[in-house]
Amino acid sequence: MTPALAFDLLLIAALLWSAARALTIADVFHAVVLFIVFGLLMALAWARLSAPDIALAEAAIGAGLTGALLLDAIGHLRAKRREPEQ
Amino acid sequence: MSAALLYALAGAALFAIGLAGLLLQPHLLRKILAFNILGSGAFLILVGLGQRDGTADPVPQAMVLTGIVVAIAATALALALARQLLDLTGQMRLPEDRPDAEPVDD
Amino acid sequence: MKVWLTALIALLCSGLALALGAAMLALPEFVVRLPGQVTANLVDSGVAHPVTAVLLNFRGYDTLLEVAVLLLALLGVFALSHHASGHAHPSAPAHPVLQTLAQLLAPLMVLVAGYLLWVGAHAPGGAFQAGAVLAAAGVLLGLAGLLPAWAQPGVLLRGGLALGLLVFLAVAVAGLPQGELLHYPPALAGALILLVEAGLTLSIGLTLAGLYLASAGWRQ
Amino acid sequence: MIDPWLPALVVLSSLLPGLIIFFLAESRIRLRTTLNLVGAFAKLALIGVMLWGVLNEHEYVFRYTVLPGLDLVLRADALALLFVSLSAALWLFTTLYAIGYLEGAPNRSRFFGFFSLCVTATVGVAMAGNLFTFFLFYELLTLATYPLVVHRGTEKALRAGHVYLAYTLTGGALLLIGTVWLYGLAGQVDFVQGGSLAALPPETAGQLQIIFLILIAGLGVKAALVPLHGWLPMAMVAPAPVSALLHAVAVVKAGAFGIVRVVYEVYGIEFAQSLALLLPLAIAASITIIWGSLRALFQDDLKRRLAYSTVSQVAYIVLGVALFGPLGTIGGLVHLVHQGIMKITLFFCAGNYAETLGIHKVSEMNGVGRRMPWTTLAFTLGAFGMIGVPPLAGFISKWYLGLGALEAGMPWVLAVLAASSLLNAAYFLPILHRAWFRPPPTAWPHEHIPQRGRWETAPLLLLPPLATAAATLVVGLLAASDFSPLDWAKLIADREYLQ
Amino acid sequence: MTDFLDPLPWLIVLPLAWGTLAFLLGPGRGGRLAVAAIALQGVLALQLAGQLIDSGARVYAVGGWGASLGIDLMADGLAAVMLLLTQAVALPLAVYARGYFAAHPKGRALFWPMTGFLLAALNALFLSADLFNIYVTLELLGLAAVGLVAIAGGRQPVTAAMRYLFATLLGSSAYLLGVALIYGTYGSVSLVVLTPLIHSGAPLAVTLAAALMLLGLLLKTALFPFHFWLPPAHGGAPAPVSALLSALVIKATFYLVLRLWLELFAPLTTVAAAQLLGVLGAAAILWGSVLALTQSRLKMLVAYSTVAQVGYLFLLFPLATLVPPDAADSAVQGGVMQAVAHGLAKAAMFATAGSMIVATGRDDIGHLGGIDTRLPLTLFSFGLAGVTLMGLPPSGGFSAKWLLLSAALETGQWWWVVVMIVGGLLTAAYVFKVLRRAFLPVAEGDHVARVPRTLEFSAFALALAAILLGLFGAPLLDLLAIGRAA
Repeated sequence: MTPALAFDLLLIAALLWSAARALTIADVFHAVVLFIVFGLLMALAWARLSAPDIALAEAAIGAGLTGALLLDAIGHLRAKRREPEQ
Repeated sequence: MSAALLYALAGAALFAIGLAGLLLQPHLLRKILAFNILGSGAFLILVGLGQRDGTADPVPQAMVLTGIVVAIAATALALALARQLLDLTGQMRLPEDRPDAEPVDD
Repeated sequence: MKVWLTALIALLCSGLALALGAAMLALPEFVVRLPGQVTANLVDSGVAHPVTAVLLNFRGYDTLLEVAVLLLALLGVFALSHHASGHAHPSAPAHPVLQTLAQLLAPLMVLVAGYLLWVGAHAPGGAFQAGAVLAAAGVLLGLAGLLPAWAQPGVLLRGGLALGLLVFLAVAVAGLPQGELLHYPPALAGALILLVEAGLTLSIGLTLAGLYLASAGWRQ
Repeated sequence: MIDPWLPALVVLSSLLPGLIIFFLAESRIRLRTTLNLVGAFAKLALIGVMLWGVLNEHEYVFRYTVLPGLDLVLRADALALLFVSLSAALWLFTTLYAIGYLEGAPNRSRFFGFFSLCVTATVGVAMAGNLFTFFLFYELLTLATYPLVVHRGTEKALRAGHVYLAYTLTGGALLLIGTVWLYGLAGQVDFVQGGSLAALPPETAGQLQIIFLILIAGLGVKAALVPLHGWLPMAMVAPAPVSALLHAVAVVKAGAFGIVRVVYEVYGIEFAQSLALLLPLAIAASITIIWGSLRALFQDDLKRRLAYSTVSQVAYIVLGVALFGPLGTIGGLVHLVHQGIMKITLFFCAGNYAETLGIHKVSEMNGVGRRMPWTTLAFTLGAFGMIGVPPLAGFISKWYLGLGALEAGMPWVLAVLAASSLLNAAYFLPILHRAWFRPPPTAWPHEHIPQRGRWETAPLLLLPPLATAAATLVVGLLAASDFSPLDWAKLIADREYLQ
Repeated sequence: MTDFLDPLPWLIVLPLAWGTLAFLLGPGRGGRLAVAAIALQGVLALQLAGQLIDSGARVYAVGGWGASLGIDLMADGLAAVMLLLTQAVALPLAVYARGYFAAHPKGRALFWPMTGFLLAALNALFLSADLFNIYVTLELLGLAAVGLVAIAGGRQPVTAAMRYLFATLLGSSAYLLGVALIYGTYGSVSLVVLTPLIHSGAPLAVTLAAALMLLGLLLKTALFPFHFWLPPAHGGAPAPVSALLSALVIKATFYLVLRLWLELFAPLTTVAAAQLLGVLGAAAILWGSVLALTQSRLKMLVAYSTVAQVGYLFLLFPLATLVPPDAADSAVQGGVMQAVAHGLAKAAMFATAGSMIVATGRDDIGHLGGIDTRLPLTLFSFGLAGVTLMGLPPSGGFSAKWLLLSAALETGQWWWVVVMIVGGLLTAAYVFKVLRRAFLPVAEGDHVARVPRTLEFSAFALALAAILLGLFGAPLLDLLAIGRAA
């Protein structure tokens, strides 16, 4: 098979893996990290689909901003957990 | 078959994974992740099928750009709700009890 | 959740995936083909980059509504952070390193945003990417506690948030006398689109930053 | 030309006052009374005009298309006017009575508001020109009477209201099904003399029989045909004027009148006969007559006894309808009026006993004739009328029903009539005997209104029953004269059997 | 038609504009602006309806490009009816909301901008003839609705909003996947282009797309068994919001189901599928009514009544699919009439419920005593709305029931007749459950305050409209017929 095809298959495998893990892994923080990875992989996929605009947007928004939001939410969750229950 | 179709198939798989996660995961953050994965799957299918004959198609690409912005908007709102719920109930999952059985506030 | 229910859902989802796959592999030839039409009309669209042309001209109406979606989400986040009990981050004085970093990076990012906006007319890029970069700058400043005064809640900030949508609406309506909603005269198309994109970049940047900062518990 | 608007105006003449009254402050008694009376007299005047017209072969029709193939039709024909004039006249009396009865009671605006709506619905039912219009006002009647039944707001009243709704709404649903089905089969069937279904292809006969059954069941609920009568005795918790209205004019009559319309002007008497629908109807009516009278025998509560008497008396109308032949028709139709006048008298009197002396039970009525001679006189007239003593109103009805039975070749009906008359006597005469010939108790159960000079009770409570009692006598004595209910019923019968 | 004052584009632009301006004005401001603007929208909707009556259905190419490259808007009778309904419901509710939030400031901060966007989304959705553009309007609508549910904060509403958000997002994702499949098959998302292309022999992808899109929309319409999210969301929101959601938002997705079923996917519809929709509708009617009967909170009762009334809408599918045309017509007329009547009546009902809650200070059916003497007009309005829901004449609800019943008998599907009759009786049961309580005297310890006049009269206007619809329904049906023949 051509290297391009091999790369595509690899990328797709990585996509599916990261997606599945993000939803199943025990710790939420790891889940979010995996999701950010997934976002970056998506950006790659878009590049492969000759859609550079989407790749940019996905990297900036999909992975970047969403990731930031999620991480921040986790921080909030942790802070909450640490508080004594009122 | 073209690479685009390959990615469309991957999109189908992602959609299914996301759907399962959205329905099965009780934790709100995971539901939100699942929703994003679900959306990415749909986007891949839109562009992938649109370009299955190998020619780049700006129309679905533009649609997906729109979709991504809509998705981030929805995600932000969902997260805000989840935080609010965390503040009010102390946990990040939907209470399964009958909501109308809950005490009325105000 | 009950095991059998879990199993059932899993089964249904995989079934859906398979059905989708089967359907995709059995597709006939396209009936309509748009890429050709896009390139054919690119001349009149006012921009050279097909995606931008679709996004702001051919299907600009989608984008108009989408900007409203974005603003709406921000409204929702505001509404919630209105009643948020005080569980937000204690906004501690930011770390000096972060502050200097922000001071260095923010202007640079603004430049990058401007470039992306400009290049969007003929190459990948445009209002959304630019807005995202701008938002990153805003978030950085916010975290560093360096947000300028006008970015504090008030009519100025609201104006900035609403600007993009208002400009877009104005341009859309301006087309009515000559033709339909969002009709750009080919001669002016380029300028109008740039105008709209400039407004959008600012508002999208502010909105995205706002989404982060507001939901991150910054009082609005 | 104003003609088409007359029927609509008759409806509005009580609808508008009602709607205005809803929003009047409790204290605006004078304005409220004026509105009520103006409405009542206006209605009577309009009816007078139309009576004259109809007598001269003139018809007043108001038609408005609600949906394609669905017209709202108000028609003032002879039959309609028979019922309309009865309602309008008795409404006037009942309003006066109610004003006296509810003096100082709470929520009077609400009461009189729904009271007017109730009459609006009744005249609407009377002048409905097709099944849809009839159904419309039939349901409005249910909605307008519910608040009157539960007016007292006690648990008992609410329960009664519940039962009342359960029965009447179900009846309405049946009526709706029958109507839709019939419209699907025959298009919109207006009420026309002689009916209009005979033209349908013979293979629809089966369906028509089922539809007839459904319609009669739906109407029988309000007409309180056994076994659909359960709500009527319970509704006795309502204030006396309401009971009077429900029994004499509005609800039960709406049901009976609907049966008249269905038999004569939807199916047509001949066609109904040919479908073999009349005999079952006659049997149902006869059973109701006997059963109602039997139950009445064993009621000590005065109003309940009257209620069961209503059950049996209204069935006379249905019986008359079911007797094939003009004489039976005349008997049924004239009883529609006569029963109304007699029954409302009895309920007024019952109300007077309760309001004046706190008497609710038959066993408490010893010697009441000496304390309240006028009321008791009215009651006596009403009772004799019910029994069918000549020359009172009831006698006329039964006479024609009997003749009708012979004409229709159903002699066994005579037995039914005789038996029910005996039973009537058996449950009325003891009351009269107590009232006139037993010595009064040392103290009345609860004397609300003391003797004031020659007034044994409040004037507004006394005059209406006296008037209606007089009427029972007059319509009986002058039955042969023009414009008497009998004369009018004859007119209708002639027109029904014309073709 | 390209003059500056063409009502069609302005119906979308105007609410977007005033929504944004209301946001610009600041928290809680913009109520007066909203009322004025919505009144103007009403005029525009009437003007558009007039155009349709004069010159038939319209297609409007945004930006002048036209399908498939550009986006088309389309205005036919059905769209016009829904547009009229939307403005007709929104105007009294805006008046109501000003009074309500004056008495109940909780959550007023961003009500007006969100409502502006909500109405824009509705108008845009009704006018859109482009599958992807419809997706965008759906998201705008969904997020606006969720935001409005959460607007007042509090444990129950926020929980409800969260549930609602996931439901609506899942629904629109399924719809989007369907759109992707359609585009992937034909290369276009324009209804105008696609409708002639789809025929009974369409590839699997199209069937799958149809199923996904319809399922997604059913989820958003809260058809049984997808109703789980609706009662808490509609029952927990502030009264004006509940009214908007129950009256309009679920109608929007129903409208799409109807359009797709009758037009785009008509060649793919089967009797079995139609009967299935009917069965779900019947289940909704019975289940929703029974649960409404068991509620102790007034707004939850009204919300469950919505679950039930949505069921009636779906009875039209078995009555309109693969049957003689005249029966199909009266079924569709009945369904649309039901949508309109329920929109008006349910808005009135939620509004009156809100007034009663403001007056008694609690959301409890057990403590409505005295309402009849203190708020007679409100109770009267509630009763009128109830009459429509019960389907008693004369009312829009009755006209709808009549049309559906005749269609059912004409096509010999008597079992739907039974369902409708039983549903009507159950409706009467829960409506009177409220009324009989209101007729009781004030219970000791309770006190019933008066409420602002605007609350009473705006609700009354809605209820009255629902009744008058029964007397003046014919013109509505004529309007509906425009563009339906094709």
